Amino acid sequence: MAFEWIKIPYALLTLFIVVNYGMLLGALMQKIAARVGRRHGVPIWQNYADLIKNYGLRTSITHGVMFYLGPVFRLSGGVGLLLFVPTIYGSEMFSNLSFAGDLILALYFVFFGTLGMALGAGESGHPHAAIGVSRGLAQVTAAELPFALAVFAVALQYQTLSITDIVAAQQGGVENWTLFTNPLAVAAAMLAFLGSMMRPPFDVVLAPQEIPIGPPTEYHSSYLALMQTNRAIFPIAKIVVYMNLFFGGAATWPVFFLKVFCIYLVSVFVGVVFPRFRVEQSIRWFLVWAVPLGVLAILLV
Amino acid sequence: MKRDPMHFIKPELMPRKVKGPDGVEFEVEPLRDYFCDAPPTVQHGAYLKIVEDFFNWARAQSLWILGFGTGCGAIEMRPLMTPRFDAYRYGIQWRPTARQANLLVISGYLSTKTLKRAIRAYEQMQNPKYVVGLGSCTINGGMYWDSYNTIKCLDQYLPVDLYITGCMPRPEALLQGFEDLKKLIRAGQAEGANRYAENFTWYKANQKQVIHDWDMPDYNW
Amino acid sequence: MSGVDGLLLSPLLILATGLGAAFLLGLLHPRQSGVAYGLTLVALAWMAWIPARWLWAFVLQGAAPVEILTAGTPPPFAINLRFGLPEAALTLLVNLTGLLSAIHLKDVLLNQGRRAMAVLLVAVMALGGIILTRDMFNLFVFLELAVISTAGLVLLSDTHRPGLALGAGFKYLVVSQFISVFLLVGIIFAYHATGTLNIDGMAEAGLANVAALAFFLMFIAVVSELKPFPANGWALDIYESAPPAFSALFSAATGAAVLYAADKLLLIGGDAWLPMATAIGIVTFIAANLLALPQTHDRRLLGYSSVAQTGLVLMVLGQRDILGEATPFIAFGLLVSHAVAKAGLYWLSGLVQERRLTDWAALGRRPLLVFAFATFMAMLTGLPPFPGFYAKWELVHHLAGADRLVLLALVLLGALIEAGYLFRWFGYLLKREAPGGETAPCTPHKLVPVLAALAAGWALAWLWGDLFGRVNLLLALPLLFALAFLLLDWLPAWIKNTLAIAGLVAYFIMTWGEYDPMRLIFAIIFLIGGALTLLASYHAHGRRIGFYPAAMLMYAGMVMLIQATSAFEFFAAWELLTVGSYFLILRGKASEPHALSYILFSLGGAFLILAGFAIAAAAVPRLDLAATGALQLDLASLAQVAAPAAPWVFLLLAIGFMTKTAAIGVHIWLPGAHAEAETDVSPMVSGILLKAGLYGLMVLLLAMGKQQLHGVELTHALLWVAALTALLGNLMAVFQEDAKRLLAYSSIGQMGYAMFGLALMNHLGWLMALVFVINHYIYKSMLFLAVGGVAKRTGTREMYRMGGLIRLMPLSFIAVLIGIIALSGVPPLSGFGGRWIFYNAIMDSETRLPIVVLFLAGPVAFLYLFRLIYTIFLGQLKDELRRVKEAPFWIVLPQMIYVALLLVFALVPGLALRQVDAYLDRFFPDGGLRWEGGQITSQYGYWDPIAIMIVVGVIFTTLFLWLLFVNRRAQMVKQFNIVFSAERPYRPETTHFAWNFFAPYRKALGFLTQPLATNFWGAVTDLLHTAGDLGRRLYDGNGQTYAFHLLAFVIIAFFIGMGA
Amino acid sequence: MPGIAQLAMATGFLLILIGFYGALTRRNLLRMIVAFTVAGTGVNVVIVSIGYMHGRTAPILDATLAASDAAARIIDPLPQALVLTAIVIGVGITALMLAYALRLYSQKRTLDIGRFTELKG
Amino acid sequence: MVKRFIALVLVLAVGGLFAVLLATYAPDAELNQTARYYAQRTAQDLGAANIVTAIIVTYRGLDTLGEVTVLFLAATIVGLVLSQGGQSGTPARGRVPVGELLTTGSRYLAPLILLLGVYVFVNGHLTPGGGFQGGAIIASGTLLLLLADPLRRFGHRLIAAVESVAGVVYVLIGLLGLILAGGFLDNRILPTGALGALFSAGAIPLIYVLIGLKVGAEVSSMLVSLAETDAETREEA
Repeated sequence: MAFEWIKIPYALLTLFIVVNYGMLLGALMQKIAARVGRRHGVPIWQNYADLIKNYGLRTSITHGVMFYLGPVFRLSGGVGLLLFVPTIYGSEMFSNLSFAGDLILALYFVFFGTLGMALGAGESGHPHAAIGVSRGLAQVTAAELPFALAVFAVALQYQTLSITDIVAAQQGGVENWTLFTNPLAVAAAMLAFLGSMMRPPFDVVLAPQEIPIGPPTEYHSSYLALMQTNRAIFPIAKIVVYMNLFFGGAATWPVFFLKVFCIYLVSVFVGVVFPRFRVEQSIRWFLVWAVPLGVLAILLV
Repeated sequence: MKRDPMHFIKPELMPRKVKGPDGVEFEVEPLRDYFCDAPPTVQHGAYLKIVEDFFNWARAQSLWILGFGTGCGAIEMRPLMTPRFDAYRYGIQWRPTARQANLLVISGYLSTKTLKRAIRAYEQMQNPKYVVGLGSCTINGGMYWDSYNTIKCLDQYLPVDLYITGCMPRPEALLQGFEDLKKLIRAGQAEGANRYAENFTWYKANQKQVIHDWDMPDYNW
Repeated sequence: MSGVDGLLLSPLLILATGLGAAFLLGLLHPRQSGVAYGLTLVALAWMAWIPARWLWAFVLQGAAPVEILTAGTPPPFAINLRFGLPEAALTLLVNLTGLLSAIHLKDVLLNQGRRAMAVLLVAVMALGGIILTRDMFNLFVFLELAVISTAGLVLLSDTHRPGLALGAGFKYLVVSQFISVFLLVGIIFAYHATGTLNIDGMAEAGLANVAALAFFLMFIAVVSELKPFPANGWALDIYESAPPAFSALFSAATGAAVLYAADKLLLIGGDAWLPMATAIGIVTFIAANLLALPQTHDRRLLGYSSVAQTGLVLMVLGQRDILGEATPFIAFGLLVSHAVAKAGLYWLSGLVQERRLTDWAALGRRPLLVFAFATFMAMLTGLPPFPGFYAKWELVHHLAGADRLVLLALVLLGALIEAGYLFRWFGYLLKREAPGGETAPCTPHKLVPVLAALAAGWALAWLWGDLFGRVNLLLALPLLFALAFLLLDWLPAWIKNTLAIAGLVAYFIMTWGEYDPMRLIFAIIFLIGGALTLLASYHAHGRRIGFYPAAMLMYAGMVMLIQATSAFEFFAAWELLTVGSYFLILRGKASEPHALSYILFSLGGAFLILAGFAIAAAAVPRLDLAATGALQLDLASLAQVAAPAAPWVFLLLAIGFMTKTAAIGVHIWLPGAHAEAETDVSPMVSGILLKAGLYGLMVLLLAMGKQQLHGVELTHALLWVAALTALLGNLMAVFQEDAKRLLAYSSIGQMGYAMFGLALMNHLGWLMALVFVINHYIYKSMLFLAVGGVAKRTGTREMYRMGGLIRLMPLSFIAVLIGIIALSGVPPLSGFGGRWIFYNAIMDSETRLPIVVLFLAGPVAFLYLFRLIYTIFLGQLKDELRRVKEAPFWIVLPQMIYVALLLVFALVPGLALRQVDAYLDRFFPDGGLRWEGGQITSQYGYWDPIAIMIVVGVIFTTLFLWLLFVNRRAQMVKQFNIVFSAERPYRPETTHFAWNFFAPYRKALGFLTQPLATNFWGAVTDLLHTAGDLGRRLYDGNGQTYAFHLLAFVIIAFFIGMGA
Repeated sequence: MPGIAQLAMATGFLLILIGFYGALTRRNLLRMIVAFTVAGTGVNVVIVSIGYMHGRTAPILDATLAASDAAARIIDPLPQALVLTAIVIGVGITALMLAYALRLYSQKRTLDIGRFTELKG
Repeated sequence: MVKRFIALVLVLAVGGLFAVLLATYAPDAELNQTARYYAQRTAQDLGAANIVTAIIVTYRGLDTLGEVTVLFLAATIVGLVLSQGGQSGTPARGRVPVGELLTTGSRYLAPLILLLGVYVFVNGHLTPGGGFQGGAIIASGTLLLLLADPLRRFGHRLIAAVESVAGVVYVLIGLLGLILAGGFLDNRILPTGALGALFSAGAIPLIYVLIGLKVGAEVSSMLVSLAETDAETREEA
């Protein structure tokens, strides 16, 4: 598992694929959500247009160094999370830079982006940004607990912390997936997944009207462009972790695209139906429904 | 500063003496300390025409409107978000903050008080930015042509790229208007921001002539 | 033989000079009071010189005790006086106190005339008589002499209301009448039964049943002189109204003499009467301390304290049967500490105008007097290196050896209450602002006794160290280094700082070879870490009186802690660092109540540890009694503690150590203590001191391993406590408005994590604890320094009053940024290492539920960390802070060093952890880590810190360069250029969202942070205070009531005593 | 049959009890002092009664009592020596208490012990 | 009322204690060892006829020294207490004129009382009585004089001088005993002489004279101090 120079181009390739897939998948999901509202929905390439427009904007302002670095932290968090987790099982090409750390690294690297973004938003001086961040952090403590419990249950079940070993243990047929061998853990994890995807039941952080899109309210032009690239990569990267842990990982790219789409659909499916939770409601919801599942998962593994 | 009714400054913006934690007294000048007063500058497009056209295509395709309804036209903009007219299909989206918007729609009559807010919102948007005026009120004052506190000709205060006529144009007209705007953008003629920067003093003079309690820097970043 | 048998040195001369001088004074003319005073001093000096010379002969020249016969006839038929070592020591104590009191009373004596001097001389002579005489009736005569002279001396009251003293004197005479009746009846019937009046004669004759009643009367009379609990109202009135010098004499000298008389009586009574003496003694000790709590009058408080100490010594005499030959060492240790300290405090009270405790703040400005007060207080509460400490150690060990645990508990409880009101008083002295009045003019004659008592205190400390046999604390190099700073306190602060740092580093270089890898980590943190933190102390100018001795005392304590091999050294070091840190914390401006709660919890914990060691020493099978001595319990031999006692020892020691690491329930002292301490003290106390508690837990767990108590696995319970501490510590930190309190609660949380690691009892659990120890030291010291620097510049610690300081204090911002990234465990930095090892450790831990609590505690850390950095550095800059400068250089420098340390530890954790990982294999064989090149692999996963840092670094820089390229011409704007829905923010204060930052979170999880522990401990203290108030109502000031109390006491003692 | 010694001792104890009861119940200082003197006398009576032996004479050697047969004919001299000291001490303390009572009276114009309760608690 | 009841209970309890003592008391048939020693050895060792005096002055000399100090102390403190009182003495409310019988009687009786006192303490070692009794008699003489003429002033200086000299000499004799004879206050520093003679029993008579003078001086100084409290004028003691 040592580092070879060839891994860099392979990683960039994975990155390229995932960015584009993310853009398209994002637009597709928006279209699906629109169709639920009997609207036609945005064109599939809309994300590209928005991205290029934002990169193309000629002026921008900055509130200070930390404000300037916020999006950089955010995007490097997304890219890092993607690269630290092997996307395609079995292929040396697409095991990215996962030699650097195992499941724990992925679990904690999620916070790298969040922290950076929070600091950037803080520097903007906008009260709405701070309110958004405080809601986001408050919600994430409750949302992360079931996921951590699920991850721990899986680690206990397979007696390993390295993602490739976990995926290896789930090969050979659908019945070997963690979904079926440890359903409680997967249930807890999926509930936690809803909380982390910023979709309506739990999107009080980016509430568009109440606090104009929360933390990124002061971000624009190229900063926003970086964030949009991250919004393309980060969900996919998170879903890759879920896929590897709970849904048997992907041996080939088509399987990868299918599974990612299905997992993403879960959050969209729930998102379009439910109204928005307040922070204490979402915390209570997680502690009442998701955490017991996680605890059972640990005890019964 | 005697309280001249014409140039009234709110107390929180008046310069004041403040004592620091180490006991040193110093003067705080809010208008100078809290706000950046750099003037806007003309921004040239990309060097290569092909790149600029490409960017213009992207700008046209993703028109982010600032949620800033002033007059009666705002009610016409709501249906665009509904399934029936669905502006999203054309890449049009509403953004709550001026930073991220690039299209300001002045939807109807504009009182001097609202003009001050409109100017601030316009100036907080990033170059290139476009202004669309709805209805006759923005063209020549419309039915308020002789009112003492409405803006008769929007063009003197903000660089307007497109007017959509109608005493209040229906959503279809709006969509058509936006299509025309897209053509302008794609053609590269929607350089309102640069026009504003070039004759910035003229615009500013007109604005100050109408807005009396001018207690903000010339260009609101 | 030893040149002491000349007439002039004959012990009888003590009495003769006293009397002769008293009568001679009569001859002098009233106007020659100067000459009279000179004569009195010479007489007292000579009376003190005789026992001193004899003591020298006894101790060094091995002289034998001498019998002095009067009237040339053998004892039973005439009065004989014995003069052995105890008598010599006691007479020296009495006469010296008399001499110093005479000096203190110079002006009172001069204007009262020669009669007062005569009364004083006779009083001192009478006490000498009580000690020397071996005849019962003669003892009665000298007792009556003492009573009358006391009543007379009380009248020399200097209080502006002379009537008070009269009332007290009369009450005393009323009570002494009753006592003399009982004593006389007792003596005559004892004479009738045994046929002799000589004490030794009576002892041989033995007292059969009838004579037992006679002995009871004699014994209860002498004990009533010792002011037992119900019947001591009169004594407190005397202490309150008498002149301080006399009270010193009354409490120190009379107490000692009558105690020795009681000891002689117990000789007669034999072992049957010991339980009664113990019972009276312990009841008096506890009750007097309890009643002292609500006192506000300083001399009455000292009165209660001296009554309590006399009760304690009586209890020790009562335990003569189990203490055996250690009785003199313990009894004298306690008695001498009490006498010197109480006399010193009374003489000090002579220097203060007002009589309220808070008025002693007037002494606050005199370092020497403050040092004297601290020494006396330390002697009374039995802190090292004073005699009381050794005595308490021996006493507790013997009590545990004889399985008298209730008594042991009561002694420790009483000592804790006493420590309570004494340290509260010391807090008033240092922190309350002095009332207008200057202290009484410090004329030399009032100062000399205090300084003499101070010198005596420290001399006794050295003496008792030698007498203790094993280790004399005063010879320990670190302690000497700390005390040396006392002498250097006049130097400017920066010189002392350089000396301190040099000392710490030098000591580390000298001793680092002898530590095993685990202790080496602690040594590095205590010494090198301490030196680093001391760098921040360069920012202070002036002399900083009292800072360096206290700091060095703490560091000395900590170094001796890790070098300790025996239980005694460990406990002595533990108390040294507690005292040192208490004085350090007390330096904070508003830190008085918090320092008090800190010292009380620490001392409570220390007493638990003492009890634990004592029970352990008793339970260790005595194989090599002779070789190591009964009380030389090695830390290692904790393992062989026999079964029934082992879990209890584990429980006691664990709770004791956990009071220092602020586990939940005993954590309420930490926030106040760490927040209110000075800028450069907070990092020391929080970053370094908490590790002492952890080290204690490690030693305990290594020695005793897993213990079962009533089926409950104790390490399992520790696991739950640690998890709860982590969660509640972090949760409480989230809702704090004060930055330093936030960091203090965060320390509680981090300590919870470390304790959790220890409680897992597996290889990686301990490694995680050590990583946390290192990490926590680095980032907590950095954060405390940063926040301290900001607080110094902005003048406030409230976070919502700061904001937007990133432009003005960039270096502090960088330090806090790195600090919070490390603390939150986000990958590139070292916090992640701790978390990674934690995950590997819990993989094979058998209990799973506490882990759920800890998982919740993890993300909560993000909340308060973001709140810390956002509310201080980001957001809106307030008007008054616009001209704030960066934190002083000397506070920023250590922070930058810590940043570098963090990065190095993040990149190459192996540097610190590799040896200790191998060392841990010895205790936990399986589950170690493999360190190949950059990669660290465990049984389950792998982690490559260098690779992570490079990958993250590369991604970050490329993206940053891409943003720079795309976003070249960004326009720098000011704080109000924000999209405020097309409006303009009103003022910076209202636009900076900081107050009650996590309001929704409080609605969701606020119920977990109810102040249960604070309410509980508040209730305990209120209970003690109300008990004290109820008790005080017993003394209604009426002489007759006191007589009732005495008779009731005699009757009750009779029924209980004779019944048993 | 209770001998003279027991009779004397009983009266001595009775005097002590009367003295105690007087001291405890009387509020006037002087009456208390008198009560204490009574108790003191009681103690002295008891002490002397201890030494009494039936049919023996006083321990003074003179013409009628030769030094040789003193051991057989005299009563126990020691209690008498002790009682002398006890009396003197009793006098000393009583004098002191009287002086105190005088000063207390001169200070507050009252002899009621209940009035001198400034020092309490 | 409750106080009386409690007092009664307590006193009865103490009474019970004493009752036990009384019941179990059995007088000795024979002298115990200490008394027998005194009976046999006093005559030949000390040569004092009055055994009680021998015990008081020599055998238990330290007690007596203590006693004397008690009296000295009491006198000093009474003087101190009263001198401290300042002018708060009670105003002399119209002194009752002293009866003629008392004045003449006292003028006649005083010297006789003084003589009797001196006789008692000079023959202390022979006949019953001794220093204390003699001193008390002298003091009663002073009391009589005071009663006769309350405004009579006694030379405080004289009384103090007598008191101090007696005390110092007493201590010196004690020390002499230590140097010359067997121990402190041993009376054999002077020849014990013939039993029953005036100058016999070594230093005992000398000590008793000193004690007599001292006790007389002290008790009378106490009486004088008490008397002076209600006198208007007070000269410094």
